[in-house]
Amino acid sequence: MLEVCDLSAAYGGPDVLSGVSLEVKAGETVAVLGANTAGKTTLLRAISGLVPKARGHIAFEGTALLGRPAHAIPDLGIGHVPEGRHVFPRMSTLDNLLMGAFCHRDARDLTERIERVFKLFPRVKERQTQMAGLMSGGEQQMISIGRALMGTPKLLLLDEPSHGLAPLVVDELHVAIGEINRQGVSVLLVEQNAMLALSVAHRGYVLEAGHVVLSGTSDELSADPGVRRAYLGI
Amino acid sequence: MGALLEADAICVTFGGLRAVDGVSFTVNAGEIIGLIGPNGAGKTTIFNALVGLQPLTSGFVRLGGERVSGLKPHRVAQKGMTKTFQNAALFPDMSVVENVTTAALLRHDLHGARTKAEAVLEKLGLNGIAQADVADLTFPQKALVEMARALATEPRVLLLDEVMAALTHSEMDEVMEVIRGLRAEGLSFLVVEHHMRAIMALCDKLLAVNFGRLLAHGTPAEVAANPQVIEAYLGHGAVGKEAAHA
Amino acid sequence: MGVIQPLSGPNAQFGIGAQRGTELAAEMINAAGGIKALGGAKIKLVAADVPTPNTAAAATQRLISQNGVSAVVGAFVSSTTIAASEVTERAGIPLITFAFADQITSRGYQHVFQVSPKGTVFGEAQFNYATEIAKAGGEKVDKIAILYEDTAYGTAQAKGLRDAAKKAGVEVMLDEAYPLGITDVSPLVNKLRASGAQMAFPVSYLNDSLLIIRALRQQKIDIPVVGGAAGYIIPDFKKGLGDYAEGVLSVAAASGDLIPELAAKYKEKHGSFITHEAIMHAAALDAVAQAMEKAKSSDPQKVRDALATLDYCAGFARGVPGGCIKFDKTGLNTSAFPVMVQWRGDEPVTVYPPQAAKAAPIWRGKPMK
Amino acid sequence: MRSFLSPGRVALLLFFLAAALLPFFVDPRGHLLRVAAMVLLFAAMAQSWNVVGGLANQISLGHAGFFGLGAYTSTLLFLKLGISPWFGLFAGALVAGSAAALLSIPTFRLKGHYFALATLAFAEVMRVIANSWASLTGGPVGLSIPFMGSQPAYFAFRAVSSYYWIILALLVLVCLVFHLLATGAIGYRLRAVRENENAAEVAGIDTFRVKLTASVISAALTAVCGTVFAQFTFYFDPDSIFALASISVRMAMIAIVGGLGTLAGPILGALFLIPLEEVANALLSSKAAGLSQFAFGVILIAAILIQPRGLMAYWPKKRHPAGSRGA
Amino acid sequence: MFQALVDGILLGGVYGVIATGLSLVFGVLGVVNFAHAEFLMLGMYVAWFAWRWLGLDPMLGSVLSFIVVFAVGYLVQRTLIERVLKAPPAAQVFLTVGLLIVIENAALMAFGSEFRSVSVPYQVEGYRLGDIFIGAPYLYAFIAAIILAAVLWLYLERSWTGRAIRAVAQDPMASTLVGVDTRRTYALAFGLGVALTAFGGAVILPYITVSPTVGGQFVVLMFTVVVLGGLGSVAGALAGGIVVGVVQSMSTLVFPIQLQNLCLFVIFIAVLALRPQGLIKGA
Repeated sequence: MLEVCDLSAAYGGPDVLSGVSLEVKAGETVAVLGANTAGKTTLLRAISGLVPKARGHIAFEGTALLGRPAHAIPDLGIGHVPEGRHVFPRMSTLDNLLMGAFCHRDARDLTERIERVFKLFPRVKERQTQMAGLMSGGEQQMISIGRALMGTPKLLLLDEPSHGLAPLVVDELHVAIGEINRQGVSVLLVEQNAMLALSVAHRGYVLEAGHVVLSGTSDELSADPGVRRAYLGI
Repeated sequence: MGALLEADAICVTFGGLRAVDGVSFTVNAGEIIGLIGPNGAGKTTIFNALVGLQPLTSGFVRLGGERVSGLKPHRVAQKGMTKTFQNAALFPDMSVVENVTTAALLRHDLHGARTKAEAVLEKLGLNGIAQADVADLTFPQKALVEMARALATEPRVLLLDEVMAALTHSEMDEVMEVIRGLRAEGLSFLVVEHHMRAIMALCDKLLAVNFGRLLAHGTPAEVAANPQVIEAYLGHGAVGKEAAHA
Repeated sequence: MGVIQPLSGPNAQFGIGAQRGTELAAEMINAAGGIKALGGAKIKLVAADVPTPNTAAAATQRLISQNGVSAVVGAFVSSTTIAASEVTERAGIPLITFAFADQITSRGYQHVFQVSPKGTVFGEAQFNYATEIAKAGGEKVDKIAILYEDTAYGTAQAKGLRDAAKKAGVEVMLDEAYPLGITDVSPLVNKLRASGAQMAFPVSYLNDSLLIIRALRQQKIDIPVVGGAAGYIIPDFKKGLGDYAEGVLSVAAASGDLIPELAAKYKEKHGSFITHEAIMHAAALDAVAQAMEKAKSSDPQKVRDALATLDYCAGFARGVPGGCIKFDKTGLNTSAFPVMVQWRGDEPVTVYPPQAAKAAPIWRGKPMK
Repeated sequence: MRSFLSPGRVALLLFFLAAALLPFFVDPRGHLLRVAAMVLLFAAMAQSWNVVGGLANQISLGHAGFFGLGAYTSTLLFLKLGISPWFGLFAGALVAGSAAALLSIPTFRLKGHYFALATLAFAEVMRVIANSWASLTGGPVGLSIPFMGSQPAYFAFRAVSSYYWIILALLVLVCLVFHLLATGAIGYRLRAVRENENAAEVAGIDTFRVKLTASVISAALTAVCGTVFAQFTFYFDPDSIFALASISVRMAMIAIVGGLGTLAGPILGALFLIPLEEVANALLSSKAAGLSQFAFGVILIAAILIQPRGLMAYWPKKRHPAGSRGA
Repeated sequence: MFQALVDGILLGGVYGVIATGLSLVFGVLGVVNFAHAEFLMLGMYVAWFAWRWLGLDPMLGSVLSFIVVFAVGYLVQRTLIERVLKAPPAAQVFLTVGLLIVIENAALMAFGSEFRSVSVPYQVEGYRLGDIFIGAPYLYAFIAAIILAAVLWLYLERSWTGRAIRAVAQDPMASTLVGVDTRRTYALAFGLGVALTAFGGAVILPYITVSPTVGGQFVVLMFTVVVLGGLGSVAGALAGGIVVGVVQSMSTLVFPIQLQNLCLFVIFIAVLALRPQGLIKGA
């Protein structure tokens, strides 16, 4: 479904990604792990067309993505939940969700799509008229994911969804991500929280300083002492 | 009081959100203390609060027994505490030596500051790139130059915010060697670092934070074995059933 | 001959009118054979745009040293003229202007000539003529309002008004300056209404004059308004106000009906009636030409001397009330006096004082004898 | 900076030499010399602006306020108390410097657009005060420098060349001050503040004091230019001396077109723009009103779009010509 | 007193709409458009010519002003402003200042310097409520301004493009991620911003004259309104407009009219210094 081949990227300075290759198959959840500056976020941004200087090859269902304007990518069926959530702070929850369907603004089933999001995140429904910027981090994360789902993506890019959230909320999200995947959406999940990510994902890649250093199924990676060492130094 | 740096129940609130919530700790002369915690735990906010970039909502910071909370950062620097920035906030239109000279002006006239800057660069092994434009530096070089700039203010306590991010293992070893050398001269450090390997090897003590609160403190081994810390890092499930979260 | 006028910026409208006057005068002199004493030499105009006083000094200097002008005519705006005169005086070049701030000829300068009466004299006339007309109409005025824009011209004329009112024992109920380019005059009109004044004397350029008249009409205030030249007597006043212009009185330095044949020529050329700034600047140019005839030279110093002793009562000088140009020691035209004009149809008509009037004034709709 | 005679310095010295020799080759009372004097004066004004605009990267649109304060202070001292403008010059600098210090208190936190707006309003306040306070300032009529022949002790001369020398000396002085500021300790601090205020604070720099110093010096120099301008043009009024377009913006524009934050930038900018404007005025103003100003605006836009770093960017140089990257 | 209050509110409503455009441009593009008042002037000229040639009342001509100036603004954004969106503030400030000079002088060359004014029947009419007089043109302009403000609010709140404009203002990156073309939205917002101001210019034409320099009279006023309401806040600009109108009107009760603007400037600097985010917070 998604194929990334020999991807390199830089923001003016030295390469942040160099020669990264990975793939996501239909129906899969794939985790990308790595330390803070390993290049995980850049990888997702490159897929979404936000890194103008990316080189290499990215294909989604056979369509080449590099060189395509960023705003034309969601329409292909890729939803991106950015790091730091990036909800529209001075819009209501409902307007935030509606913006997610911007590519499909003429679609008739908008109410149904909203209902589906509400079903996934009942808490969002309770607070649908509130300004998104005033809500808690967890709620914002749910809005951000819900917004991406409004575009009925085939592939969902999730960038650090558990970042800075309380454990209970992380649990909730974790369940939701599994549910989304079960509904047939492929997921590419970037996480620092390695164990959480691997517990949801089928497979995973470990990035270090812009390179893929390890890859394998979730079980393989969970058992790998290298992963533990990379995170805790033990 | 023996402690060189003392944080006493410091709190920082951003519009209702408690980013730092009653954190207390001390740093003694010649100590290297590590500050660890997942992203968004409040580490950088703690640093900013210590040096005066971020006003405290409550609590105190004392340096050498003297209260420094409430002072502007340049006054704190004059008292002997400064920090580096997470993404190397160098002055981009200046050369390396100019960057360092600017900071050395805190305690020297222009001529003295130049001499001081050269000495600091020499000490960090950066004299080869003294005349280079900072825009042309690699990331590790930038981190070192920023450390040099901070050292040029002749601090007693230096706060390092992820200087080793994106360094290779051998580069990391070099930087750690430099830090140890400086400690031998009596300088104290508080370091935020993601590379646990470096932190474990470098620090005398660790402070672990999450959600703006202190989770644990103690020797690196103690802290690394603390179930709460492991959970904060790896997510629960990683430590098994015994780690029921509170 | 140098001509400096504001051709761009907020006063461009007046500058362009004034420049057309000087062009007409020059054409007529040239058509009549140029300066005869200099073998029929033609007058050549060198124009410069001086939108602000800052540019005036530089432009005047350029005319003097690059173009070697014998004299400079202009500018309409008082402050610009003062700036230019500082240069001409130091260079020993005569400057003839219509601008009427008092300072122009009160500095003891030798090379500055003012063809019009001073601003304070205008203010006095505005007050005196109006009260006299009112008196003839059977109305005694003892409370007035003065509204003026805070420019050199406005403040000078307001001072004349104030002093004249004091002399006549008339109470000034409202004495208010407002910034040039005021966008909303309703506070002004509110104050006017509250003041209980019987007559209002606004001194302003066009924008504000339109706003004031309209606001008065909106609020149904029928206090007579006696304008202070500038905005009140140019074609656009009528264009802007339409029928509401009819009957509005204003003081003026000159009026086309004093020189009907020259006014007709101007109208033929430009399609609108000749404004007082056009007449006065034409007269100024005419006076310089006469001075050259008299001096038989175009040397600035000799032209200046000839101007100082000039007594010229023909051509465009007849358009200046009093009919002559004759300067006193300070450079002020002694024979000139302001007139009162009143809008009749598309043009203002001279209605006061009687020795210059072409028609009787109308006071509150009733014609006077 | 190692060798004293770098090509840049040689060019600058040659420029000053040529400027010093100019009066011997042109008519000493003529227009050309007047234009040349204006070039030098505007270069000095732009250089004064450059201290704040270039070194501290604070975009001021209100320097006409200081310029006018200088002109008014010296002229009023002379007219009311008979004090020579030579002393008035320093008094004006003092008044403008104090005004800058006062203005710094509410504006020092502001950056970019906000700072530009606040300074713009400051100059407008000055203009309104000068216009309304007629008993002191003469109001909208403006002030004339009385004509009294040649009296060097009172800053009055017959020949344009005398003013020219004074203005040239002023330019040299302003450039010297700029150079000392740029290369001295405060220059380091200013550049640091410009590039990253937080990092500068942490590196021990009192950012408020640094900015205050720069703006006071800049204002004082601008005021001196104002006094000289008043003496040179003999007349000014509130609208023209506090003008946004013809003073504040032009000062900034000359520095920007020449090269923001560089020593030679304002000189280059003035050499390029002032004669261009003069030619445009002489050729175009009688043809179509507004054309010369229009051209002026087009040049400004073109300069920003084509080379935001100014003409100095075309000067071959080994390293960065301290650009205008802000934080 | 009440008279001044009513005058101030009537005036302020129009100021609000005029300044809303400026605020919208800043809010979405992050550019302070120093040339904004020049689009007011253009709007006034369009309405004037519509009155002269087509016999349209300026209240109707304002729609034409809106459309024409929108097109001009869209083009200006795509050709000029777009190129400095990421440039340092200095470049943005001077680009728009250059634009100001160019537009003003282009108008001077095209239209001449004379003051033009429309004449419409209600121009000299007024209403009387007890002791309070309301000039008809002021009232009509106020009503037009309120209607436009309501339409704008509906557009921004309810339409897809309106929502997209708000989204881009709040988070351009996230907007791109949901498929909004930010470049197009920027141009749309700029066009809309200048068109709003042009509309405001057209509806005040019955009580004001237009000339190439008319923009200069509104520059500081506009910025005061916007800074008061919080740069970038549309609702704030409307409220700020009313506040400025009332302050301006009330200040004349105490101070000479000459100092009317001085009061504004002092407020302006004080607000910038104390609360640069504006006094009135809003969406």
